[in-house]
Amino acid sequence: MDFKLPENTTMIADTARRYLKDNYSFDTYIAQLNESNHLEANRWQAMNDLGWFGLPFAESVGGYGGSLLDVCAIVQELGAALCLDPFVDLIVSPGKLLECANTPTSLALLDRIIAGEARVACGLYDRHAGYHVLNPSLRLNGERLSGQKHVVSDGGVADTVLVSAMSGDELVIVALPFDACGVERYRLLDGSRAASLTLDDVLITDEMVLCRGDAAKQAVSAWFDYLCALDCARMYGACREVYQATLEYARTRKQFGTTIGSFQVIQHYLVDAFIDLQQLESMLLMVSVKGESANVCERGRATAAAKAYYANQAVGITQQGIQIHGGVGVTEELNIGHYFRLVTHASLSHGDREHHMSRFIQAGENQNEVV
Amino acid sequence: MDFKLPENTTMIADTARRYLKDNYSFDTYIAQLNESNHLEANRWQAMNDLGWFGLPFAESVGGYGGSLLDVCAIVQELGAALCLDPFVDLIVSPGKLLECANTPTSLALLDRIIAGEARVACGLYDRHAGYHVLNPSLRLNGERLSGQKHVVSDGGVADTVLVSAMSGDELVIVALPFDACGVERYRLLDGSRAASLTLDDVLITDEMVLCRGDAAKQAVSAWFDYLCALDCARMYGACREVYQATLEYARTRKQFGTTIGSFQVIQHYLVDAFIDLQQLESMLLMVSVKGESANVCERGRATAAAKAYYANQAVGITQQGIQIHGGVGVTEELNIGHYFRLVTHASLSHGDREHHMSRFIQAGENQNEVV
Amino acid sequence: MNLDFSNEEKEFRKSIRQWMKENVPDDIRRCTARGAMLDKNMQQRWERLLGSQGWLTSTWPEQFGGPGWSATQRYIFDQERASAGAPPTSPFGVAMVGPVLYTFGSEAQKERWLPGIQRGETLWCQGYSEPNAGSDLASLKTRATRNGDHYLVNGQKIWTTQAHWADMMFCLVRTDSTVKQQQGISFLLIDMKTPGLEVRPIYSIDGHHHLNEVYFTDVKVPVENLVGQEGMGWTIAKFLLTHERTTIAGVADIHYEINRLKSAIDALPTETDKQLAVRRLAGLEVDLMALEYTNFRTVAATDEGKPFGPESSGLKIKGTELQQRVSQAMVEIGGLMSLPWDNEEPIGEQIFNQASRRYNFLRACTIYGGSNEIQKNVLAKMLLGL
Amino acid sequence: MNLDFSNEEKEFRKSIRQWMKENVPDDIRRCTARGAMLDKNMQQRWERLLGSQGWLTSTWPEQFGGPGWSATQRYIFDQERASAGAPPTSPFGVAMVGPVLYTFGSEAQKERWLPGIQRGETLWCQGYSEPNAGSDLASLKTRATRNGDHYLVNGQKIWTTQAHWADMMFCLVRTDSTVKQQQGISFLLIDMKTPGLEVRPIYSIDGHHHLNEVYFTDVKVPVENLVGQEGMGWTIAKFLLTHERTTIAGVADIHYEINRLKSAIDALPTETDKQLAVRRLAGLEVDLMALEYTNFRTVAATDEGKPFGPESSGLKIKGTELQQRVSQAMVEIGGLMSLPWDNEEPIGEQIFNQASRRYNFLRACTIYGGSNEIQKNVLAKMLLGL
Repeated sequence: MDFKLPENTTMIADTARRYLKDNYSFDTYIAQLNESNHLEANRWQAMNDLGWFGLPFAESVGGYGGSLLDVCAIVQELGAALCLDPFVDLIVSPGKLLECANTPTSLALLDRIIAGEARVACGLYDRHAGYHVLNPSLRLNGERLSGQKHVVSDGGVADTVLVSAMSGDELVIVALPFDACGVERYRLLDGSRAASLTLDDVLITDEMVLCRGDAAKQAVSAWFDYLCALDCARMYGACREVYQATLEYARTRKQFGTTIGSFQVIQHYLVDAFIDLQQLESMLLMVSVKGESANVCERGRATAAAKAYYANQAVGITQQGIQIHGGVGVTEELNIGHYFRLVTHASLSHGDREHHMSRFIQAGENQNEVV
Repeated sequence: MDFKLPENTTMIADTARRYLKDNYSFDTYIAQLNESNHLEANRWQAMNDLGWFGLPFAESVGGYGGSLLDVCAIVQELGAALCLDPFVDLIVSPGKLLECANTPTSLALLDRIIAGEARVACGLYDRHAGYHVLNPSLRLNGERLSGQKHVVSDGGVADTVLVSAMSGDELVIVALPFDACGVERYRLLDGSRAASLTLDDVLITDEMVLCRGDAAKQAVSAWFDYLCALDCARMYGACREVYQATLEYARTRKQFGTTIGSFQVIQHYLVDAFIDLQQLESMLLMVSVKGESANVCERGRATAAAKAYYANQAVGITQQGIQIHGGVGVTEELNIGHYFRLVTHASLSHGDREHHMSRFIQAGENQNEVV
Repeated sequence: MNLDFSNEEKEFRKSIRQWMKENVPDDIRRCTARGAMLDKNMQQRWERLLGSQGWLTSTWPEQFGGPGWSATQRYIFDQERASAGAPPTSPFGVAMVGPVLYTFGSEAQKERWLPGIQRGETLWCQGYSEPNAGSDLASLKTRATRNGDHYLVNGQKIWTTQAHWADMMFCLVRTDSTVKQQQGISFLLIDMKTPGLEVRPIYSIDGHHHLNEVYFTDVKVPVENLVGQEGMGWTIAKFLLTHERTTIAGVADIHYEINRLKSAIDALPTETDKQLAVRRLAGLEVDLMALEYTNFRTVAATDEGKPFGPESSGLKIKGTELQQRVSQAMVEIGGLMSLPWDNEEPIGEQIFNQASRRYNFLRACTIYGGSNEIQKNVLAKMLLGL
Repeated sequence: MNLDFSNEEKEFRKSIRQWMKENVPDDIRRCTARGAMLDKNMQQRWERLLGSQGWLTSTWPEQFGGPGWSATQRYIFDQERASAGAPPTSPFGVAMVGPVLYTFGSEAQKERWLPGIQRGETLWCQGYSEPNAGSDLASLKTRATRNGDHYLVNGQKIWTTQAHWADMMFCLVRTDSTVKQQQGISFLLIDMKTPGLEVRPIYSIDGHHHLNEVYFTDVKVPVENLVGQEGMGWTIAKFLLTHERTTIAGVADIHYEINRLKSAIDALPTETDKQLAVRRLAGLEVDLMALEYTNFRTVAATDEGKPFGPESSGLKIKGTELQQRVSQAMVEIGGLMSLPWDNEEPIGEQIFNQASRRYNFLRACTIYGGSNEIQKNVLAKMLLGL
């Protein structure tokens, strides 16, 4: 076994960290929070220049063949910086779905994403289906698509959306223009921009259907696992910062004539956070590798375990971070509360703890059958 | 509302505490642990003299009309003293079942229990049915009774046992001699004596059947709730002692040149225990009243809540008590570990946490229907 | 031993329930049911409505305008208030400065200030915390210098809830820096409109404006606004900390929250989702029951005239933890439905739409009014006799 | 980045697995599967068997008789050992006094003592704790007075695991009470059969005899049994505390326990009981996975020659907590089946029959070897740079 990051990944991580340090401060974040358009032209171009747009995708489909580990390295830094640039929402998420769908139409659209030309979002969730992404409530009846999609993360700017729907018993993935739907845009818990879409007998032509049946299921399932791993990376980046900031605060904040870090209860909190952070890092490394495993069962088990674990421990670290910071921790002025929102958000997007515990149990049962 | 114990109950509690203080030390307990007969003639007679044998039962059936609250007061002190005298196992438990069965035969046997003449145990559990006492695995086919009963608490001395069985779809309660069964006697986790019974086509005459059908169900259900409340009382007595002993230990035990009670982490543990103990007391008062409520749904909800709560918090207090005591806490020489075993035992007898959570949910649903 | 309310208390409950049914304004009821925050107008309308009944100051002795209710009645009132979907009232006037005034204030001060509180007309805020005096309150630095018939106040307060709504602030200030920390503190009443007093908002992580910084630059406060003597500030602050509060555990509002959550479970996608949610809720309900019966005991003890012990800190600790756990459960059970932050139309159940804001807001409840860690330190001293 | 074992490591695993299959004695395997404690005979047979393969001292450098395994190989060995139902080996000789001897001992000491440990022939125990020196080890009082060619040892040790089995004890004694506490401590090897040495049993709350008190009355210990110099005892003790242990988290044995528990779920009464147990177990498995991958990382780091950091304390804390949680789950899932204590015939699944004893036994694992609270204190110092 070898837990050293490949040199290339380390370079990607370092570059991301440096880029964000130089170009994205807490003030940038606060300003971006209030924008309805989260695609900031200069940084977007810079990310393109850094090669991030092609990184997540195989060379065979026009990407640069980066691993999930590489993408996690970037997403971790985006989380650490609280950065709201829609790299995951407009590049990785739709791109992965298109790559997994792997049809001429889908790959053509992926090309345009990699080139930085297309603004595509994924609409795989609706509140009726919840996290059960293989059973969306959107219905394709003949050529007509009807129903709703919720929490479509799009940075406030997507013009195309990939939606999942049931056509009879069959799952289908369809690409359609945003403006074919009724759109309500809003902010999410983590500050990112999203939309609810209402489709009312929207006409769907054959070329808009990217794939269907088992192919669609497999694509959505691989996409889901991939995105779960990215959630963990994002949470890890946030937790790392919360831990560091809290440790620093405990070292310097004075109350009762001494630093609060001299109180044993605070010390033990910090030790618990340190240990938990280590374990979170271990789970991130694990899921960064297994989250794109060819063994579907292993992949599902890994992402389920990681997301379930993060939903407990990562949330716990940020809650304690707030508690130790006291009053200032619950204000918008300090980053701690924003990390808490980010982590809460990421712990709920793509499946909450209970959902992933159910998946973990299922994966264990299947494995017993298979192996 | 009024949470003052009635004067009578206070008197009963004081008497029990004084009696046990004078007659039952930790050494007595250690000696009794190793006896196979837990019925010590002098103390048994004394308990009879104190009126405990008749206390739990209504005056109409020859008892002294004590409330569940009164019996809880005694059981709490028995728990606090770690006393293994089978007052609950040979008096309260069989007597309550007989009282609830409320037939001439059952009341005649109850008379003999109150008079201190009969040694009757309850065999309502077997490991196949687990805690589902309305569905025992013992079968009555015609006149023949077959199957097993486990964890029949009898102080090592019962000669008669009340067992539950299914006769077709009907629950029946049968009184039969111990020696009609294959008997294996052993100690339980809390140090008390019990037996497994194997019945192999045992002949059951009509007069041995105490009651059947709905009457049997109602009797077992009332018995079960009553015993759940006593479990809580016993655990409370134990936790009270653990808390006091731990507080005293923290005040006096020196390490690193100071008392361990001067460490903030120990202080917060103790505060948590103090607060939890208060809530445990509240739940005990609640269940001591509602555990014999005429409203079956309220009664079940109360005992389910109390047992579920105790399974978390009472166990937690004793675990922490051990941890703070350190090495000496895990030895047989100190009482703390014995309290831990007692509390673990009582948290599992008559339903563990999960079983009672399920009952609590069910009671809530029924209530919504009924009220 | 009796766990039921008396017939008189049941009658009282019935009458309050009826009144709530008829009088809680619809917009306020809807706002609470959504889990949203009341604005100043709603909050004040509600408090004035209670004031008009004489119920706002239900904890006050009759001689100062209380309705003469027992602790049990106050408890019942609070239950009915919460289950009718009406908000809790602001504590600063009614529960804090009011009791200080009728205990330590001069006749003139009582006459001047108590009626406004009683009628819900004067809004108060609390000037305690300072940037470098959070948990360590005694180290506060805002100073008041006597200058003829007034004090000149200079310094800064922080975390001042509702300072932007308030007419008046009660404030701890340092009047003497030559004596021991605690002895140099005094208790002043300050008009929020006094020149030199500036209120700056602090936004909380629920996105709302509850808190403020308050800056004092040569703020003139008449000497008749000093409560008690100079140097008595710490005594008054301690009095307030131990002052009886039968509703400190928040039981009534936690009940309301759990019931809201229960009513939304049917909106979850699958049977499994529903079952898991029901089981989680049941765990919270059991813990609430333990808190509730402990609370009942303190209420009953109060009615017997027994002084409050450390139980009251215990209620605060357990109550705030439970509030946080319930709000976390609501967000997590809501799942996707909890993610939108500022949408007009909730996706799914109304209650999940504000759940994450409430969850954020409630992170503060284990911090303010003395963090739970500080509460435990204090309790430990009492228990261990240090 | 590679989470798989190399082909060589897989081969190694295969060969160990095969060996375990063929060589773990049936009675020992059955004993472990029941969750029961091994007696001295079984424990020693097992250790000698490993010794005969040269595997008992797998952590030792080759020059002192180790098999030359990498940390990964040792980890794999431990996994295979546990999943074959074989017990862990006693740490006192192999993991404690052995490394002390080959690091600090004289040539004569190495020659005399290492072979017996290596072959599993000499059983050791650890004489550290004293009645008034538990967590505060440096305050120990047992003293050794130089008297010609020997020391006279007087005093008392406590919590001495396996003293009643042991041939030898390594012991911290005070040789100088005029200097700073830590500086007056020396490290002695004591033959358990020396006159004046008395072992008294302490029974643990699992009902078994693991621990002892050891009394010393003018016990003569030859000066050649002093390791290092007089006053070096504390240095040696600290060396041992940070000494590498790739299996400190207990991952392999926790896996074994969880698998045992899984296999027993079918014995539960109802479908609901089973589902709830499965869900509880899954939670433990997820936590174990986090521990396991953290452990993997330290193993990989060891093989790269990187020194252990505070991670090792973290593994101990999380590992012991998880062991306790798993054992508690086993008892609670067993329910009724866990209640019998000393019955011959288990009621239901074998594993539940010993579960409550194991649960009791494991309460000690967050206490011994420096309680988790002490571990956290030490970690805090490192983290906070105090």
